[in-house]
Amino acid sequence: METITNLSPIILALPFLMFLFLGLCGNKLFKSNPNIAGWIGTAGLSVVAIVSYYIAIQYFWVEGKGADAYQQFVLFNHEWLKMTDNLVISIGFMLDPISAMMLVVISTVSLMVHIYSLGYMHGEEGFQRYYAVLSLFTFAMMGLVVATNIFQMYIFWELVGVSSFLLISFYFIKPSAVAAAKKAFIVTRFADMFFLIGILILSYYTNTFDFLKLTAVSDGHATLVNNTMCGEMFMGLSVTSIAMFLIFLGGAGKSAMFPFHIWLPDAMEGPTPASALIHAATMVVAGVFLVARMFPVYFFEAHDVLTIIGYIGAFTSLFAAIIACTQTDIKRVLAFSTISQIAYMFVALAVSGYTSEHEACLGYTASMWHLFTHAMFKACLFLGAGCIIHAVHSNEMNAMGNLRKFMPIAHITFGISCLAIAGILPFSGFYSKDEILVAAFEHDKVLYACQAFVAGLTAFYMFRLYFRIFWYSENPAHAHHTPHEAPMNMNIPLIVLSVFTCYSFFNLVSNDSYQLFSSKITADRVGFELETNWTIAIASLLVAGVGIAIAWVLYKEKNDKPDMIAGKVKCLYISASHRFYIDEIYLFITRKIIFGGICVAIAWFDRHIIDGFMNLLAWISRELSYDIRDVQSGNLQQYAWGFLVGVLAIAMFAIYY
Amino acid sequence: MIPVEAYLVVSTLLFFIGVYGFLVRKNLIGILMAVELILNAVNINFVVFNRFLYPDHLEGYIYSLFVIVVAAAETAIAISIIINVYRKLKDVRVDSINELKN
Amino acid sequence: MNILSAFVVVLLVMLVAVFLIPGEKKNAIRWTMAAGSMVILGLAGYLVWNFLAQREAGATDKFLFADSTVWYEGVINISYSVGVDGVSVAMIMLSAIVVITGVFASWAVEDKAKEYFLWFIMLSIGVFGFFISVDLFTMFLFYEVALIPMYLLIGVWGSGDKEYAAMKLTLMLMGGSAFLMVGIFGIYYFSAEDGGALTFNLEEIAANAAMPIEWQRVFFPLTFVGFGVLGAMFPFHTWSPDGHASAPTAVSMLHAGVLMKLGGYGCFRVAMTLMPEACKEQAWIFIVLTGISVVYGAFSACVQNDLKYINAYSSVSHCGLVLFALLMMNQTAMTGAILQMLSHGLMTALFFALIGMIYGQTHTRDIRYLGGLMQVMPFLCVCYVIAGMASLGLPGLSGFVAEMTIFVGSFAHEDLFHRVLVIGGCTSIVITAVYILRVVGKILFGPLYKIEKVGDQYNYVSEHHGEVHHYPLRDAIWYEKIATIGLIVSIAIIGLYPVWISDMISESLEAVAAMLN
Amino acid sequence: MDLDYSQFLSMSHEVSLVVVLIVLLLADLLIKNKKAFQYLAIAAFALHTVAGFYSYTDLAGDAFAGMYVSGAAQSFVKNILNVGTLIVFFFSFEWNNNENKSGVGEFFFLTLSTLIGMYFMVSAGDFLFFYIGLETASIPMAALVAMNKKGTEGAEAAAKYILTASFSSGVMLFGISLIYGACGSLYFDEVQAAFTNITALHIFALVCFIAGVGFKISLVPFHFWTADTYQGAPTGITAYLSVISKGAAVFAFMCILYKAFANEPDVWQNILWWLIVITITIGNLFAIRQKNLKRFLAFSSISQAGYIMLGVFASSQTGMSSTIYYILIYMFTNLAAFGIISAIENKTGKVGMDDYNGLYSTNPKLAFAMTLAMFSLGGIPPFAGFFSKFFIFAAVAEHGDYLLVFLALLNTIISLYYYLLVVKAMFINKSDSPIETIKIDAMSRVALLVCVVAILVIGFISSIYMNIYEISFGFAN
Amino acid sequence: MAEYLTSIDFAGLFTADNIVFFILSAVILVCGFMSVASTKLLRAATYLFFTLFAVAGLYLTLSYEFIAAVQLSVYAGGILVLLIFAIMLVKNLGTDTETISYANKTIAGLSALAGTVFAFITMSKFRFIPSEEANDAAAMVDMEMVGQTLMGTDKYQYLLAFEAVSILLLACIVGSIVIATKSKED
Repeated sequence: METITNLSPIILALPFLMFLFLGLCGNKLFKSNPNIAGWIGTAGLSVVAIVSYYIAIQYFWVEGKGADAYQQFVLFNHEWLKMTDNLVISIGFMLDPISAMMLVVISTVSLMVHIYSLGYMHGEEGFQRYYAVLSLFTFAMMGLVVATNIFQMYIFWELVGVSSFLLISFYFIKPSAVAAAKKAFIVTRFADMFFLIGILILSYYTNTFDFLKLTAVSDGHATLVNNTMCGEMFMGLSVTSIAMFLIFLGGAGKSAMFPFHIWLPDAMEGPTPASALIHAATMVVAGVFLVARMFPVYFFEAHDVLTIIGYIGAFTSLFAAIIACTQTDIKRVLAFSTISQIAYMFVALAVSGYTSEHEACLGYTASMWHLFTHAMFKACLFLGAGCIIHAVHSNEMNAMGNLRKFMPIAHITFGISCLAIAGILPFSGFYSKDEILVAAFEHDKVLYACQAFVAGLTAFYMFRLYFRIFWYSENPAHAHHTPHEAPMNMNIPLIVLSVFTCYSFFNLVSNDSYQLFSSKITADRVGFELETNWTIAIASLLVAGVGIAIAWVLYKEKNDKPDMIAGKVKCLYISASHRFYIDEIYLFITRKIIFGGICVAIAWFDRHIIDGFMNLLAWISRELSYDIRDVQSGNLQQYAWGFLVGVLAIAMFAIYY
Repeated sequence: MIPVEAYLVVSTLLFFIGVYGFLVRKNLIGILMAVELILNAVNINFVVFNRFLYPDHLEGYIYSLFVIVVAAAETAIAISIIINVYRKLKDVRVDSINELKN
Repeated sequence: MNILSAFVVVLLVMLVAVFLIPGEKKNAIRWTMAAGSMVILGLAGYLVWNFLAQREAGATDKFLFADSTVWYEGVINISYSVGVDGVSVAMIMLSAIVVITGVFASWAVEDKAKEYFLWFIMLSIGVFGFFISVDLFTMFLFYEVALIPMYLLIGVWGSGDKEYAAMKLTLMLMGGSAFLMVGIFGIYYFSAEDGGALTFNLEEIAANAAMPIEWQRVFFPLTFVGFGVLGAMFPFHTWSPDGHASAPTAVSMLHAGVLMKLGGYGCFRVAMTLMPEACKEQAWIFIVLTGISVVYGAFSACVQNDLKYINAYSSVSHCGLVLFALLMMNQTAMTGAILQMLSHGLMTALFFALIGMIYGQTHTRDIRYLGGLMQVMPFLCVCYVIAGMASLGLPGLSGFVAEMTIFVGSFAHEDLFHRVLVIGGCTSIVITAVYILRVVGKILFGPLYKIEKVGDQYNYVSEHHGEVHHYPLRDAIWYEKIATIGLIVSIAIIGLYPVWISDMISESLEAVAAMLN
Repeated sequence: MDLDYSQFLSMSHEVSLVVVLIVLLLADLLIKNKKAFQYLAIAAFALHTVAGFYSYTDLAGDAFAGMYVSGAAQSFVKNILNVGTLIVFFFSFEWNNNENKSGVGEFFFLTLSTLIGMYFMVSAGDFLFFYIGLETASIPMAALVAMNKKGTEGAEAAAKYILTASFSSGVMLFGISLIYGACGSLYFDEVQAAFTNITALHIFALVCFIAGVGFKISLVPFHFWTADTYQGAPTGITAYLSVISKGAAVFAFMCILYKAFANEPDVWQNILWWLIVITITIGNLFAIRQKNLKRFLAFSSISQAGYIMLGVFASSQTGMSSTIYYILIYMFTNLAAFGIISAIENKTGKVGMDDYNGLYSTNPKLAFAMTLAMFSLGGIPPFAGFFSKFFIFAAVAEHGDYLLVFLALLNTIISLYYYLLVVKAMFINKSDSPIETIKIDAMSRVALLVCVVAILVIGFISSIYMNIYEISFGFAN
Repeated sequence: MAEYLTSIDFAGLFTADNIVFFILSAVILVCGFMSVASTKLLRAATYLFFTLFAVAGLYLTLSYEFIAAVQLSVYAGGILVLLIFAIMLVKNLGTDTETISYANKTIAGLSALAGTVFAFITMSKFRFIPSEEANDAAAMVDMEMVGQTLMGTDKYQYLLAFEAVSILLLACIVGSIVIATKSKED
């Protein structure tokens, strides 16, 4: 235990110091050889990864298990800002099953991305800056998941936001990248505002920020919240529900849930490895993590919100999946797929029970599991896509085709990951997705039906992607510009991540690994025995198979069937390829209404009415000054007349007033 | 006996005749003459008040004496100034001293 | 000598020294300024350290380092009284930082440098004098001393429509002080029960609490509005955009960074502390006004095209937040308000410094005609991004600390209406992000615009009345770097480790907050 | 009959000034060298001024059975007037040497005559003596105004002045005669006793009297002559008129209101309230657009008169002390401004505000002094003007009329605007042909230095105001 | 009204004193008015002379002989002569007729009228109580008393004013000379 406690600060401090070091002196020190900066960053992150693994392992297998449940350790908690005696923002380190798992996820993906970037970003202007920001992101993400209080989480929440901004705008000369960065930041910021308001409401009633206090459960209630907020109403709604819904909205922003999803596809303007890390594996699941963190409160005190989350998740996953089917930019396809998969996780949480007594109690586990597996295969997909883009210098599907012969490693790893995301046995995606479907089935058949359909869609569009890239017909441009395999330092991460994807092969060795998640990561931290529901598993396999088959038919080779089908459902196709015009609606609201309407009106009002009033005062005195100039006419007798009238008027005033 | 008010009526009328003259006279000397009327009206007041109301002391009496003296001094200066104006402007009409204004 | 008076004395010595140096020896003047402001900064640092040490040792007086000398007596009781509590210490520290960075930011002033620095020192005297005073008269005196140099500083050394702006700023601020002065008289003549000795001493007035409520109702709004004008409270804020836009760099820095803080500080120290009952009654009016300020300033900033206007409106928004939080009248919110003053002072000074430095090279501040500066002057632009991040409340920089303390504190208000207003205020954090990113995206990022590259040299090309100008561009020079780095370090220190300063401030506010509740 | 001529000896200021007058009359006959005569005159008057300070404490009480009243306050005011007059002499040195060569002796004689008239006003204990003082102070002034031989302005100004002055003294006399009729006496103390149970007649009389004195102080609407006369008069005389004459009149007015009309303060306070508001506002509004600096300062001095009257309005010991204090500071400040204008006018003949454009680049010291004067007039700390304004407002606030304070303060914004216009002209405006660098004579320089030092330090020396407070007798009740 | 008229003792009005007073008042007012209304300045001066004369007469009826004498000698003998000199000195002034616009006259007249009415109203509010000694011999003033009053230093004696006015006169003489003497440049 002591070792863990002593090591834990490294996880936060090292990336932060790395950020400062690379950010402040990276440019100067490594001017001649920027790669050194990359190596230093990677080395630093390796240390972090090792420590994270060590801590996670120690926690799960040695220290964590208490009498009946996993314990929540606060390894350190430094007072950072004291608002009142009770409302204290601390920077601390909380170790519990989900944070330990997240440590593993983040450090793994981050390390892989660090290594990968050595090759991918080689020679880019601002290489040092890139690594500095990666370190910053790692720091922020680590801080987020180990937060001991909701405000610490908010702090790091903002920090991941800004590092995301910096990475998206990495190619700041490109206007599209700048626009995407702005969009990402502002949309998430907008959602963060709700998060903040939620925190304010929550802390106003509970008078604490502390997760341990907020999520403490006894007698089927989140005690503190129940005691302080139960029965408080605002405009006919339960205050608890409002607060928890607002907090969810914060998470929805980061996790790109409808209607805040618009920033994520654009965010692909950033360097691909950064997209893999931030916009696929880690940051975007922060929302899921947030809901998981506050799960007891949601479950016991705001179950209605949980239901809403479920439907929002289901809708988003369907919505994103449909759009994904029509996109031609491979990173966008992946982005919509990410949205869709994260929505899955939300659905899983929404349908979950708290303890094994409740129905669908495996939802929570499934959600976290899916988070884990998704992080790995999606990172792998993105990195693979990076290799491809690196090779063909384009994001568009049309520039690709039949790449399997040029890039075998990318082909295999990409294929494995596609299988995983499609939920094909025996890859990791199958297990996690299956559990989600089981939970949904147990809880709500509608959700189940929706999610099952989405599973089919997922399989379809992922294999559409796969076939379009690696099969299909060859792009004639390749004749004079042959795509080639990526360098080793880019391929190794692909391989490592695809190994993680295949981890279920370990199941063949031992049943323990199948129970890995259900025994350790559950809502009540107690653990339960997981049993495969084969009915549903087979059903979902079938659905996925159908999806793959359709993709096979349509995209294995160049043919006119896809266009024909698109022509049949033209309306749907066009609106889906335009992402259902959500961006346009946003643009209309921001440009026309907020900027063109409110801001311009206020600015006008300020210049012409408020300032105009001040100027009017000045103008009046000036005009008055000119108007009365003739009083001083220079005529002696008028002076005397004024004198006389003055005397009379004053006398009358004094007498009669 | 003639009441004080009767004298007051005379003096007040004279005073405002003087004021009227001051306001309408077109040249500076005429204005100066109007001032003399005003001062005479005041003098009548002082004398009458002294004579009828407060005959114990000669306050009003002496005051009117001094007013006469001061009026003389004032007139002397005023006339020399008017002559000065005439010398500079070749004109003593009120309208002519209208350079300084606004 | 009392350490507090030392601030004023050092500045006076600087004033005399600069006065005696002949105007041609510009470098001598600059280094005198630098040395003097270093001393000031040192004094301020020593003050903070000593203050904390004394509090640690258990000093419980409201004002430490107090000292008082009778000045006028009998007919009117004025004394030169100084003393500081946590709030004023924070403000003094802020002023010292901004002054020294301001000196470096004005290093490039060539035209009438001597006079410039003379007025600059005068302004500083006013600022420091204001913060150390605990006597209402001397406080007011220093307040006005700080205001008037602005006229010449803007009028002579400014740019654009400077004469109009200088006049407007001066008149509006003096208008505010007209309100204020009535309030001060009211406070003085009701400073003691009938027959007691009248006093200008803040502590004694607060202790006597002799002003009847019906008079408080009259004088509280006067005093509050009086200071509020300087605090850029809606609808008395319009001097701020014009004034800041026209002022020379360091003057904008000092004005937005420190001088506007006089407003908030005065509202708190004079209006609210001395007339608590009326404050409780009328707070809601001003809360609504300042709440409008917060959102309104932010929205206005979104569509401005002049960098300084953007920042000026952003100041309106941020300073609105200061008063907003003060009026919530609980310890946390007020602590947040003071932190916000501190934070806004530093970051807005940084903003204006950077804008000045960019403007000095491009000769335009219009964001429509700028683009891609990041490639040309990376140092300045990175600093600008940092400033922007501080402004939009990025954790780790000072803005976050202040805003969050304000929001949490204000939301603790027991009245629902107030809490709803706080939620309205929260929207500003989004709008702030919008206008900050708009600028960052427009001028720093993106491809070069109107900038040509000749060899290694970038030139800004501007057409003016058919004439084409080529202004060479460069990155920051050493003195500019000192100024910006100094401010960024201060912002980061507060942002990274806020607890000591927030505790220091919070402690001093305890009694006031208790009284106001 | 008991004739006690020794009473004249207690009028030390007046006697000493009469001695100076006689000396100058003789010297004018004997000394043909005008410069030497000036030195002598200034030296003699300086001696008188210094002597005035030494007679400061040992005098108290009345002479001539209450017709002449002298106390510490009166003595102090006379000393202020002396110092101001001395500064005016310093500033006029150059003008006397060049343009007024033929009338140097008369200049001094007339100025000192008016000064003695002001002494009488200040020390009056009776309406008759007051009236004589007032006329002595104003009639020879017309001659002084007419001494501006350049152009027609002097003549016009003098004509307007003397005629309106006689008109206003007519009105005032009418008022005094009615007061006499109603109260039966002209001694202030007896009027005080009788001026109760007032009727419309009392008020009418009072208003006529206020109008007459208001003319001297140039309160609106009795101010019309001010601008024209100030503009036309020689600059030294303008300074003298705007400061010394006005100061004496205000003090005398205050004494009369506080003594003779002490029983019915509400009536005249009510009147004064409106007069002050109108005066300040109208003065400011006219001053805004003036382009001639002398005329500009004339309107500024009208509004300043309004501010001075605030102290009178306050009707208390504080009111009186702050009035005297205001006069003191206003004197130094306004004299500094006029001194600079006069110096520049003597050298270049320019008095337009536009002529001052870019003055700072050529004459930094003059511009600096002018700036100080303008800031002080505008009431900007840390200059003396701030303190005087503060204390005078404090007096009104003590009296309880916060509304008046507020209105006056709002007006300071307008006044600040036009004072800043001057500063702007000197510092900010560019000029193709700025006033060339000029070297002003030693006398003016000394006087200017005195004024500037006074502007800078008076406020900080608290004993000045505290002493004035000690010697102020305040409201009779 | 009728009651009021009957209450007046009309017969008592026609005493010698009253008749003299009426005549003098009439002269004062009519000539006063003529002196401001006359279009020729010399005529106006003449009317003014009559007015001054009549005022002196008024003083005589009040048995203030000394002041009547001063009035005659200073005003009629001094001031008026000065005025006439001035009129003569200025070319054509004595013979020019001046025309005054009706607007001017109306405004001035109305203002003066308003003043008069107002003054009457205010005066009517006050009851002047004649002293009981007003008809006594004590009210008569002999020269010795005047002299003592002018030269005494007690209360109600005016040595100080007498001396003060001498300074005024001296200053006025000097002043007049200064203005009237032609400067060398002229």
